[in-house]
Amino acid sequence: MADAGMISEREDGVERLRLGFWRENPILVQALGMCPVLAVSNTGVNALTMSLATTFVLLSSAIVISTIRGIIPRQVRLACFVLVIATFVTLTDMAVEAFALELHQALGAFLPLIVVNCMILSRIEIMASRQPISVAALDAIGMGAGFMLGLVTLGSLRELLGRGTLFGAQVMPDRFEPWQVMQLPGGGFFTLAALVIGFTLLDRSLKRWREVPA
Amino acid sequence: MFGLRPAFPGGVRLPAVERHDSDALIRQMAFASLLRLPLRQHAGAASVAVVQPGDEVMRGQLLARAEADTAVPLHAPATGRVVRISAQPDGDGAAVGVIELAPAAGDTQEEITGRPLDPARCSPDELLRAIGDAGLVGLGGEAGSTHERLVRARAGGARVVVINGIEGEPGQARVPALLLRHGPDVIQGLRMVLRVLQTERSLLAVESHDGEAAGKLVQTVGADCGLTLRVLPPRYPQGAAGLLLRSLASNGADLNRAEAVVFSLATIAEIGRLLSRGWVMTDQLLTLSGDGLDKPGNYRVPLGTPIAFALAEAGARGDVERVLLGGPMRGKAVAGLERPIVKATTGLVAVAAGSAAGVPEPMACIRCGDCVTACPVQLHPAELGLLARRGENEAMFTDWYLDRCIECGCCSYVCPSHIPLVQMFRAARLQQRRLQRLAGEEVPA
Amino acid sequence: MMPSSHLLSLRGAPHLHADSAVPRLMLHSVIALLPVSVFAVFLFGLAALATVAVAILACLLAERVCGPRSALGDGSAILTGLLLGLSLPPALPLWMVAFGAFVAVAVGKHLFGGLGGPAFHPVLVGRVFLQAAFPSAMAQAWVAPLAAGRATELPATSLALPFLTPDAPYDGISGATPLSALKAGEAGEPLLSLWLGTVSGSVGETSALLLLLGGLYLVYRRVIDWRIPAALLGSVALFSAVLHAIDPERFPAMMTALGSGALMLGAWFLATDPGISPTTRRGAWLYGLAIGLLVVVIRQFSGQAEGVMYALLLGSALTPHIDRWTRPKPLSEGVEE
Amino acid sequence: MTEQRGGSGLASVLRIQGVLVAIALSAGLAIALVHEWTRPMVMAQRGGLLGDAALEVMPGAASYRIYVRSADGGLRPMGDDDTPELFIGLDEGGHIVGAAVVGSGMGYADVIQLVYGVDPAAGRLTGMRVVASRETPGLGSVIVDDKDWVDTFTRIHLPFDGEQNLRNLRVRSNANHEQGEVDAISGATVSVVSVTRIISSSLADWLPILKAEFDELSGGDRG
Repeated sequence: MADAGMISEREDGVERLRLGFWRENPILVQALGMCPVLAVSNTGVNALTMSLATTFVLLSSAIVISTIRGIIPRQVRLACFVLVIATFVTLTDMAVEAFALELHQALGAFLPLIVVNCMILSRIEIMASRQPISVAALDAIGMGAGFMLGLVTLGSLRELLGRGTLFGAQVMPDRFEPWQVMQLPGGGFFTLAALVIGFTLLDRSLKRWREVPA
Repeated sequence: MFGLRPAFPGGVRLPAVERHDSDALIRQMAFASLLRLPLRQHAGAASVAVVQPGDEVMRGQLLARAEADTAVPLHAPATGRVVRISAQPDGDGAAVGVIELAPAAGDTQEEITGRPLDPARCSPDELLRAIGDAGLVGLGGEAGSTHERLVRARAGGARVVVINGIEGEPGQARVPALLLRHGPDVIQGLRMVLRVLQTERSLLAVESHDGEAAGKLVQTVGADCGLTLRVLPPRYPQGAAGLLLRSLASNGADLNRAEAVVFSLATIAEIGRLLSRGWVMTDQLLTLSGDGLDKPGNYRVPLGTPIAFALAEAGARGDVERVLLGGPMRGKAVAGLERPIVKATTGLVAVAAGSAAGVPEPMACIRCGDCVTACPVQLHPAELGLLARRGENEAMFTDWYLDRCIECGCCSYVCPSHIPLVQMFRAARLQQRRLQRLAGEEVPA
Repeated sequence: MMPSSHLLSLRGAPHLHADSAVPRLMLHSVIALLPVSVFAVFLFGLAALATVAVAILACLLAERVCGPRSALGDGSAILTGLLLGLSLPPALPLWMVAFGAFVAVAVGKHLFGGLGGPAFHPVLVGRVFLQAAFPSAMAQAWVAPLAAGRATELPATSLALPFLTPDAPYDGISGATPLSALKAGEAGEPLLSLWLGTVSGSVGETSALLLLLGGLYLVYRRVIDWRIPAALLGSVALFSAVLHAIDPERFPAMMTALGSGALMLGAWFLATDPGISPTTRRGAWLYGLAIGLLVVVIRQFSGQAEGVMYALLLGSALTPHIDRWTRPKPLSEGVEE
Repeated sequence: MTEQRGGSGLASVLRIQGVLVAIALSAGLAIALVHEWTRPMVMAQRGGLLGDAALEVMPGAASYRIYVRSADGGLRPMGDDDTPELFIGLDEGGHIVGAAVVGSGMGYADVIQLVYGVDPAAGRLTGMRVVASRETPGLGSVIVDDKDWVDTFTRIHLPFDGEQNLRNLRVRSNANHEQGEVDAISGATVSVVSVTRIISSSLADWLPILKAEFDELSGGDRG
């Protein structure tokens, strides 16, 4: 039924869920989708909205592509993927604009730009177009959660240091001097670098910790 | 300044040279009890021994014959007996034959006399042959066969003889000695070279601290052989021929670089001194310097004299820690004091303990570019140093022209981080030469 | 008696070395900055002293934490701290000073591989970080020159608790530096006090004259390449003179443009840092010219009153390219004998 | 690699096109449906943000009508796809009490969008609110946060030269509001100048239109 080129070994969905969240984390390990990561991670709310939107687009696209993976001709598969992804992005964009105009303004052009988020296209190409719906969906959820983990951590940190608040609530002392640079793209770069270092160290020590009893 | 400017790029200004009357002194050095004469003493092919162990030889007698174009004949520096002929490693580690000669004790050691030549009456070819037979090599550092060089210069149409009166290394004082003590020899030698090349034009270049001595010489005798004088501001390494020509050209000398041929003052003087008396090359004029000597100065040293003997004669103290063949900028530190003075030796420096100590640890390159400014051939030592540290020798040659390095040491001299740049370059070039030799040997096999 | 061979030390040529060494270069730079530092303390009192001292201490601490042990002695951390301290507003909370100094050395220097590694001047990295992180403090922490009581007490804002905004308001002199006053359309300082430096401004950026003298000292000592400040100041003079000729109303005169301490500090002490400037002489001219042009463009056509800092950053980004364009062509002829 | 699995060449091409067209059509349909559904909500929200600001800068206004410039240079009520350009303020009784114009231009960091109220008859501004900006927090953001400064815009008169031509507003410290001068704020030079420039250039565009149309509009309203 499917084109021979599209068939690959069936993966374990639960394993994919785990991998996407941690070991193959799209932001902290694979460094994918850096454009929205740096641009809209200035506050926790922005980061959360962005990652929810991205996860929604990824999950819906993965389900649709996985469903119709048998009829997509190999030669035009990219065109089909982009068509489906773009549709869901447009829907998301319109929905956010309708229900949360302020958020829509804060996220600016980056909401429509989810179309070109390389993480989505790569998951569709690697997983959704080759795996049954259940695996594709679990993978999308794992990756989306991983994306959210990275982005929300980044956004919270930047908001905390750059504004002294967390998801809009004041948490730092009243006279805290905000580090304005954290709100600028440059601060995004710093924080992301620090986060990647921290993640790598944490992952390494976790591994060591796990190996000790064994 | 004062209309004079060194006009080659880079170089360094070394501490100013002051001349004293004692600089013009030349002392004759005694014979050591054993002279060791390598069959290759210069840049060229080895010569072939014509004596056997046990032979009695007279001072000036032929010991080894030149067979290749680049070889020069070797003569006995002293009357005595050939003790042994053996193969020994030379400075670069290649084996070379060495004639060991024991000077006869109590002999008067007079030079055997050949036919004195007068440049005005000899044919150019006769003179050229005599220069070859005298075993002369370039005495300015390059040390190739003077005969071969003249042959090439004549074939290349050289029109101007440039006498290089610039000390190759700081601390040397051969130039004032030659100008003041060997003036007539310089003029005779110049006449002979001009005759061989059949040209009239010549030019003497000295640095300003020797300007006075050179002026005297040119005034008294130089005018009748068309010798003009150019005094240049001091700058190391102005003695390098290519840089000297650039300096001359931009200091107003009417000079076509393609037509010029450069001889060191010492070579010209030696041609005149030897040929006009019918002598051959048996000794070498050297400046022995350094703070490890009690009697530093110019010495006429018989070829084959062990370094240890020469140093002792110059009053070496016990605390000499390092001995350099040549001078402080380019000189090789010697490992063994038994090595002999040869035709290519240009100087000897004995460094006392303490002054050589405390070589600072190299620090990181701060990319100040001082080495780039100092490099007289306009290489990029900083970049080359980086490549050398990464072991990317290939790129040093293909992209950054290491093959053009003259190893003058300016980069290492100026580096504020004390990075041994030229030392690394030498190592890289040595390795490159070995690789090429390996590749070259594999082809015929 | 003669030494025996086995006692000889072997080492490759050259056996001479010029009298220049990295610590010596650093020492001369510090000496050149002393007059302006003394003047700063005279002008701003304890505030200047504390700012500079804290900056130096924080740099040393960062060097100790991030760098190799031996590097403390080369003097570069002290120089970085001194330069940074001099470039900051006097009443800046001291915790910000320390923070910026730490960023300068830890991020600006050691993240790029330590001495000789950074593509951007660590001082500029620290300064830009502070500017970006705490713009309102950096824009307001000025004090009036020669204020009474400056020798006995610190501005209240200096002593703010770490990471907190100071309780007391900043003095908030309107148009804190002479150039920003001009930019805002206020009357400029008289030319003489501008050059002498009896004006408000960063700790060590008030007296163009003293900085100029310090720079000339460095040139005299051959620590810096005179071409860089010459080209930089020359191009600022040229471009501002041209602009002033076009519209005297809008653009300040040449001597006013040159009389900025920040420009002098940048031209003589920051732009000349060997690590960020080109290695060739031709490159030095180009580099100075480009930075000068950027300074004028940023000052006159952007929101910034003073563009030296950003111009220097952009200029040092140009350095590798300038080095490639001006790479010397090796001489080809043989050079022996 | 040649594609042979899909049967004959022609059939394969047809299949490819068919699938593409099918997907595209379903995508278009989905988008159209959602657009229909969200459009009214979006329009309501959009008018809201600007409209709230407009009410604040027109003293006495309780509601407004939104207009845009028509192709012939006059005014027409805002359509579905337009962005608001001019608000005409109405009081409780439905009488016209003022006008608010939407202006935008480059600030220090990004585009500043603002609404300012103007009374063409009296020749003065009635208020100003910045609606969207990304000025440096703590510095340029005073154009939003500094209530005192924002309030001065209710007092600024339009500057006219001798021949009743509109001059540009200017920024000065110790400004004379009667002469069309705006107060400078130390540390926020660019943002302040930007706001002033945006209003000046917008006024130059709008004042003639407002003068010409205002009487007609109010007349029509009263009539």
